[in-house]
Amino acid sequence: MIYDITIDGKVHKLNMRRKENGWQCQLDGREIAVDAVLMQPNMLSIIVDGRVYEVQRESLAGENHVWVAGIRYKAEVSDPRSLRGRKGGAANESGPRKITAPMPGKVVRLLVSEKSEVEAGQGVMVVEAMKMQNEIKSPKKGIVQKLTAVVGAAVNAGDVLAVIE
Amino acid sequence: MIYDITIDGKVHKLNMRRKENGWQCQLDGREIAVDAVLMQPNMLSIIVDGRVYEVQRESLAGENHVWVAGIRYKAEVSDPRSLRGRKGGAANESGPRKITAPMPGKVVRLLVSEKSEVEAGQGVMVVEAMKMQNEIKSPKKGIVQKLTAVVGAAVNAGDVLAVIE
Amino acid sequence: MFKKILIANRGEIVVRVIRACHELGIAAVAVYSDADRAALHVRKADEAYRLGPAPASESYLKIETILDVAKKCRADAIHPGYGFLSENAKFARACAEAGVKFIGPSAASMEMMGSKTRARQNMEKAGIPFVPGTSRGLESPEQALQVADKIGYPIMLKAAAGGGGKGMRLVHTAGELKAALEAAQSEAQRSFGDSEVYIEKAIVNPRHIEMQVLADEHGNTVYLGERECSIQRRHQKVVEEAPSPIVDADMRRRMGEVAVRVAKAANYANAGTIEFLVDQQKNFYFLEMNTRLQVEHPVTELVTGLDLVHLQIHIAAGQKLPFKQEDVQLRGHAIECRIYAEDPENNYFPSPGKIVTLAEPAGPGIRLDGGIYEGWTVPIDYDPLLAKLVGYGADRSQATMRLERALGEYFVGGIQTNAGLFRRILKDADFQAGRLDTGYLDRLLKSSSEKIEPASSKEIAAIGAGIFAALETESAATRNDSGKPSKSEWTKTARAEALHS
Amino acid sequence: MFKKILIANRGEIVVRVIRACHELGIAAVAVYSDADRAALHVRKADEAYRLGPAPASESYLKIETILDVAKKCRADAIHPGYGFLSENAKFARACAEAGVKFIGPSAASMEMMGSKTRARQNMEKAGIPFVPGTSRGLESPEQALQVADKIGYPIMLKAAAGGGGKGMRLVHTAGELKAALEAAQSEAQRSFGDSEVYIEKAIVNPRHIEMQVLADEHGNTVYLGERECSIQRRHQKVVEEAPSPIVDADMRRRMGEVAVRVAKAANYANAGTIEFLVDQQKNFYFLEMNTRLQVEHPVTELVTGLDLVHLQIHIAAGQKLPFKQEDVQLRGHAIECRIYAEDPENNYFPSPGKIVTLAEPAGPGIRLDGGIYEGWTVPIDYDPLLAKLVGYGADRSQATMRLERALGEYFVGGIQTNAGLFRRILKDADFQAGRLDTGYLDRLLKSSSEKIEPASSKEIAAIGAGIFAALETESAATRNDSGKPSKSEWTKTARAEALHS
Repeated sequence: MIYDITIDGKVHKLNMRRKENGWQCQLDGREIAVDAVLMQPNMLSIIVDGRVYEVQRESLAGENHVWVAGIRYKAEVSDPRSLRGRKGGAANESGPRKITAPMPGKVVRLLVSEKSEVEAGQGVMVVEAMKMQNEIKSPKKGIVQKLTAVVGAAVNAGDVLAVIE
Repeated sequence: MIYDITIDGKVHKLNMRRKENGWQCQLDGREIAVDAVLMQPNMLSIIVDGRVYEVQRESLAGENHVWVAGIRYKAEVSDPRSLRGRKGGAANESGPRKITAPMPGKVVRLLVSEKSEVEAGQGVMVVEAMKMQNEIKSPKKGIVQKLTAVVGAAVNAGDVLAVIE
Repeated sequence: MFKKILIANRGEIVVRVIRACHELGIAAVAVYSDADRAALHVRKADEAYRLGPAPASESYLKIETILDVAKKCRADAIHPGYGFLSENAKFARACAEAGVKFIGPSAASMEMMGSKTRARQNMEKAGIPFVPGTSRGLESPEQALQVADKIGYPIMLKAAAGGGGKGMRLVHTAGELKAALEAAQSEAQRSFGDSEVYIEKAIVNPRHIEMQVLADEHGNTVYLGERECSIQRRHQKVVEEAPSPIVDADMRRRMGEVAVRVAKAANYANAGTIEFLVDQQKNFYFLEMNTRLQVEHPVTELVTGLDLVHLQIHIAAGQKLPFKQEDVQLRGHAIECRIYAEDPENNYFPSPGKIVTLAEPAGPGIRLDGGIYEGWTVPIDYDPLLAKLVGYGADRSQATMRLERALGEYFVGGIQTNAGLFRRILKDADFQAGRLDTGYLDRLLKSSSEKIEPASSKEIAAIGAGIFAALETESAATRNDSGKPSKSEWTKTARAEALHS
Repeated sequence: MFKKILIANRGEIVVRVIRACHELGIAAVAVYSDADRAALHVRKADEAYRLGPAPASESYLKIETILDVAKKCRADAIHPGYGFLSENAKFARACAEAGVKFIGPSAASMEMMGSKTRARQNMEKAGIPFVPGTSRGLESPEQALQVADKIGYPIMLKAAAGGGGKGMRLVHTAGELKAALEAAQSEAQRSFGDSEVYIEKAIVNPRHIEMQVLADEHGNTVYLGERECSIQRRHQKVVEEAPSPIVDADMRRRMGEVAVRVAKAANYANAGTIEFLVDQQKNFYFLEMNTRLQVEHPVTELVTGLDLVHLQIHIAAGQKLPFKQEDVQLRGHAIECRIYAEDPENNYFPSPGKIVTLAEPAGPGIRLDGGIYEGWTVPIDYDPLLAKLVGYGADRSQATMRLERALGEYFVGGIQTNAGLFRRILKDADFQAGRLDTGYLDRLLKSSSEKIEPASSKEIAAIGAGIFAALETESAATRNDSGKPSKSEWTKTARAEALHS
């Protein structure tokens, strides 16, 4: 199997095939023998050259993460031969940007109105969760094109709250 | 739904229907309102009249168990309307009795031979597991009709080791 | 002794109190809101009763509903935990009137300590050292200017009914004072329905050190040593330890004796905590008294070998303290980390949701007081404290190393936690040297944080992600054979490959 | 200090030592057999290397393979754990020759203590009280009869190389002696390759109490208090505690001083344990010395506040003991339960297999040293110890209650454990009164055991079973819609109903 794997924004080429006790991997051209056992549904034990690693995975707000040695990495896996693997990509810095809810909560206050101008980092609204009020900031300088959030409404992680043009 | 439920050998009639937050149960004719939530795949939290119970289930060597408050109960559930629910039943005390392996292990010694006579409680063979040698005893007085166990062979829990006639 | 105790709270502290009840042979009753039917504190209780909908105002703060449950289930005492109704004198009084023993001080003691100005007035009478300033609400901006001039800038404006940093303003010059006073008063009015604000001299880079006291209902009061609680974010404690790295036996005795005088002046019974500000010359000033069990009580339990909740229950049952001051001996060192559901990489936003994976540390010198389990969904309605991880060792360095080891074993998957923050603190040179004050954590968080990671971690992350994808491809292929669509989001394209190739 | 330690063992003790290494900043290397690739001790290590197939003789007992791994990965020390090679003088010597520090005593000390008769000869010279009898192997039945006559029946025949009850016979009369001697000698020959058997006076209903010692390589030796280990089944310890309910300060000092003399006579370094038999008049007799860390070391750690594995490592690195005898202070009480994979309801047969569900206790006063996790398959190849659950409290009764509480929180589903046995012991009046001897557990197990169960438990079991069945019926119906057959064995007939009705 061949994958393009993006770890914290950097793309790695991984070519792997099954072998006894694990996988023979070619990572960015380098051969690595990997002894791997799935110990729990989301936990792999990996031994490479005698070194032991536990790799945990989780999905959170639409992102896939892997954890190694207490550090979280954003991970995207795609098959270079598939069409789906090619499309998409990061949002364009210069186009409109969606502001999404970073966690489930309740919109308690809007700090700007539609069509108003905002600076990068300026507070756009306040979402409350777990007894804490959290200011949601604009990712860029621009105009508030759309403000879908409504005061008092419950939101889920990933819901679009506003669009900045 | 109507079930015949056998707990440690005693049969109970359970008639249950869904209601808000749980089930309305009729157990052996008595009405019981049950607030039940499946918290983990094998664990139910039950509240009856304010009393809290955790019910764990497990399957072990072909038997189903439920645990309540640290006590294990053998549990069989059957539908009185189904054919399968009626057949089966405990082995007849007076007929031939199978001796099955109580745990996985290795047969290390036979203590009797085929066709020999054994007393109830007499050792028939020794099975080793986890560094301990465990004598498997005859459940009844009789003749060793068949000795399927072979010295040195690995056995799994539930495997038939011998039949006493 | 009580036969049945109702615990009017939620989360880890209820689990803590249930354990104490079970250890004393007492039945434990939990209460829950609709958001908490599946919570750990309900699972662990002997009995549990619904209070109402998720908002605390409709459940955990409903005095009458809670007392109704207590009467119905015949609980003979109520433990209030911390937060919610724990420092509510009205609740304590209502319990007394309902004939249910409130496990804590009297309503009168609570009221005396509930208002900071009233507490200061009483402490003044008792000759307790406190931060210079007024002990009464300010009547005018002019009075404020006079007082501030006398004690010298910087000064601190504080709401009498305050807490959690609300109604508080730091003022550096006379010019800022008037506006700050107005702002503090209006914030105090909004937050507590009481605009009373007073002045304290601002202590620069103070430590926050508190003293645990314990008093029975027969006039015996002892202190159980201090806790260093200077590591805070947004006035919220994050790491606490006992003993404090700067308190020696003499200072402990002096602080402890003051704390006992405070408690006696308040006619205090049960467990309580006297908070002090400590300046750089190690002068200590009375700040306030918390009239309940503290979140961080485990560190005191570990160094004294005592169980504070057992003792609270014994005291509430009318028993005398089973030991004297000279019997209290400290041994070793304990450090507590408050594990919150919040995302350190994302501005510490709260992170409720389903705990998909949970691996918890154990072994020598580790105590974990948790309120969570694998498969549980952390609700959005309450405070984000998930668990308290405490490391104990023969000395501070062993406690630190054990805690670090335990953090390495801890994994909460599906939601984010602040566990990574503690690793950073424990590795920090200032922390290790005990150079702490209430500004410590903000400074640490502002300093650049390099991810401490072995060179190979990223490679392993890539390989791991690839293997997860490959395993899913294989099992998706199997599942597709049986006609069932697979649902995982892990690798859409990986599955696409399995189907196309 | 060492940079990397290889732990030549498996299971919970390896996890225990790995934790100590991490707390000291030392890399930890695990080794494993084919049956243990997925074991917890491999997961927790920094490095792990395969030794060979499952049988211990082809893996954990392979001295050369282990030393090869140590050299290859550049480990500078080896911790042997307990069992396997831990008391193997040949292994200790091989380590020394390979330039890898063995964390334990010298091969010479081990050899002196490895043969019980040799140990008795040496202790005789050092003036240590031991059970009357011979200190040399019996040469003939006639000699045995003479000695037995002199010391008086009942007497005990014991294998010099013995352990685990093998080659042991209790003899009540002269008439039985000759046959018993032959049987003991031939069993000793079979089990240890050494038929040497000696005589000891049989102590009726003795207690088994042992004393922990610690010696550095500079001649400093201290004792760390005793452990009461009288609760045994088949000569296997099941429950241990510290301190012993019958040992007071004076007796502790006397036993401790004897233990130190024993250690000094053996030129002992590192952690070791001197086992004593104690008769009903509290006379104590040297029995043997265990030249390694004991399974039950945590109870000593909890009451002394020391970490024995840290200290073992420091000592092996050549450091001096960081404290003196008078600094060792006991506080509180600790009791350990050995959780075995065995089925108390089925004649204590071993119960290996997959751990489907695992709920572990935590909270105040609870230490859990485990070697298992949910989803792991306990192999059939090794000893059935899964974990050690230890309760600590201010006194024996608090430790007992906490342990009972923790056992209530413990659940291992999919395999059987002896957890229920401990509840029975902890509730037993003789246990609670401290009336223990090595016959205690057999007596308890012979006495009738009523299941202590609330009246409602059976009903709840029935309702729970019904709900599990109903939930499966519902989800089976859903799955069947999608064409996938369901596989569960829980309720065949329940599913039948769903399809037919």
